[in-house]
Amino acid sequence: MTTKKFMFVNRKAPYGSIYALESLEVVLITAAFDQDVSLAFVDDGVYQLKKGCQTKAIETKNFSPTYRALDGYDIEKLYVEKESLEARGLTEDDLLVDVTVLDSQSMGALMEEQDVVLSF
Amino acid sequence: MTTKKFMFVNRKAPYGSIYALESLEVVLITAAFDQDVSLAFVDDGVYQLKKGCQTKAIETKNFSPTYRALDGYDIEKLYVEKESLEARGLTEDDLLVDVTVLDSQSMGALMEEQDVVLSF
Amino acid sequence: MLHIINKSPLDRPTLDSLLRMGQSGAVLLIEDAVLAATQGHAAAEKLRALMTKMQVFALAPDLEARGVSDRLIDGVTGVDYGGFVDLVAEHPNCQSWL
Amino acid sequence: MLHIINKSPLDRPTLDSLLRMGQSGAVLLIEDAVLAATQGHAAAEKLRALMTKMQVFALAPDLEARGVSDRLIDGVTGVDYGGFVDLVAEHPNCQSWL
Amino acid sequence: MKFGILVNEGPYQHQASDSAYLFCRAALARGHEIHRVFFYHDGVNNATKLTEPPQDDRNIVSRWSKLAEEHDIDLVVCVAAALRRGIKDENLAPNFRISGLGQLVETGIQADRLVTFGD
Amino acid sequence: MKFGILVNEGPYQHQASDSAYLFCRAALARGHEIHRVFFYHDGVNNATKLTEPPQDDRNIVSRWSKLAEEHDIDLVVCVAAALRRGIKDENLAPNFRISGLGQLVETGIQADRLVTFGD
Repeated sequence: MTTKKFMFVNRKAPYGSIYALESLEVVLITAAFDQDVSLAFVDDGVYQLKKGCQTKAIETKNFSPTYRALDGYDIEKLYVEKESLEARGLTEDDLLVDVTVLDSQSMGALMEEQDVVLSF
Repeated sequence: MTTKKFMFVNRKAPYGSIYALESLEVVLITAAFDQDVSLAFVDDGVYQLKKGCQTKAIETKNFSPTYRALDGYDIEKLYVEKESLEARGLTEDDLLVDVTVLDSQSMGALMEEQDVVLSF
Repeated sequence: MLHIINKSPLDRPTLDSLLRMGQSGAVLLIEDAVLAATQGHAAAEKLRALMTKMQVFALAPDLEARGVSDRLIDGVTGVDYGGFVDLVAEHPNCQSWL
Repeated sequence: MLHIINKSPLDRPTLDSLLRMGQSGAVLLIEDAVLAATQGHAAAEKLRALMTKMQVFALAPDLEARGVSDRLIDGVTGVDYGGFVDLVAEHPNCQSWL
Repeated sequence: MKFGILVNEGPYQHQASDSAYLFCRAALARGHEIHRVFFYHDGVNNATKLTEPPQDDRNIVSRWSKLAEEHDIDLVVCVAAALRRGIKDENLAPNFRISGLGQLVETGIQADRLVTFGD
Repeated sequence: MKFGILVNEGPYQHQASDSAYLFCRAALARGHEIHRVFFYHDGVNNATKLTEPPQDDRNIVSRWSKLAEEHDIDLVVCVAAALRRGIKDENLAPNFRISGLGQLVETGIQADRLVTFGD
């Protein structure tokens, strides 16, 4: 089967809406199809990777552990926009997985290289 | 029946979503219950009153005429925030009905006086 | 009046709208809006400006869900859902800025 | 790359995100995003900045629906749905900034 | 105190329905009354009995039905919004009823506070 | 050229489904092929046959069914998203089918372009 470059652009905070959770489901399936998968976290999407999320009091499933499991599916290309982190007072240490931090220009250049860009 | 002050705060552009249309439906019913009805148009909500909307090419019902009909239901308190108009390059002449233009402070003061505020 | 804001200040303009129009009373940040009340966040200055005229609260369960409970800025009070109910009851009217 | 934006620049930050990250190619404004391309609008300056690196298009049916067809700023090209299809076909890839 | 609740978004996609539910439960726990929960716009999608979420997730629809059962709460789905979105008696979950927008206005009049949850 | 289409929002509430439909029709008019339309998130709500919009409004659901009929387009509803939101075979509109997310990935691979419509 053809291999294409798929990028998932995550721009929304988790738990306020379902996009982050359902994005993860597509990411896992795309990897199962042996495609070249990248995840980009920009704007409020960077909060999806924040350590220490506890959803007990909102009685919603905590899907943070799934980001930790991505590695096991050979999904290792996680990119975070530097400017988005900074605007939110976050640093790499606040994130629950290893990521590559890129400046806006580099993130944009990476997007241009993709065959398929899905934004959730 | 008790008469309460109902204000409908419209903050969203028309046609990109259904809120403006469904807001109008509640407004008409509220007037039918003989309540004190006010409509506030702020932020992108001011576009709901823009003259000259033509929805033929997007094949969606044009509900602009309903704003013109409000008068017939004795709904006459239409308030538009001045700052919202200005930020969008609009003036009172661009609007399809007579409104009262208020500055932000006056609009906020009017909101405080309400019994029920519905935001769509 | 109790003003309820539920969206991130970097995703929607509701906090700005409230800053312009809000008069007095209190603001409760719920859902993604709680992110505004975290240290180092670009909206923290706006929140401080808001505090000069209103009391500011943030819903603790939503802070916890987003992993930011330990970063609440000074002057913002965390409340649980019971506190949310009390805030609505204590104010003569309320408005959700949607 | 064709960048598609569908939200009002005074309601969502996608135009700002594109300004930061967008490299080249074209931008198509659809749905409420077409409001950005109107004379006197607060976002018009941002759109002009964008034009220094990308071509900017706006979907005419959406301009008409919002009553702003006659206010399109210079340098923005109106296209119909057929033109939307052509833009997608002409560019090697596309991205909807949701 | 008597609360009216307005829910403008469907289940799962946005947090609105979750927040509204948790608010109602907390209000009841405080001894307040929930006069009515009105579902408008996509909020009508909270009333489909066909929903079947994953086992490790909450069932938003049945949670509303159960709350209504236990506390005798009036769950009203707007008929016009529901027809647009395919919610009818045949797929309506228990303890919801379909009625007109007048029910929303009535809650606005009769409740001491009307609290809106949306997007 | 072969287009894949992704629709992330339900009918009426947001313009996404309208925009996607008009895009498909224009693409077909230009002689392109629509490889598949995939409905994800609240987009699955486009597939309920119970919808009954006012007579002066468009019927978004039946419009999709008809387009699929006339141009042999594959309309696929994500099964996991559909179960959460109460879309099942019993209320599925004609010419839609329920399947897995693999169908979305496959369209991404096989189509020349994948265009997303959402909120």
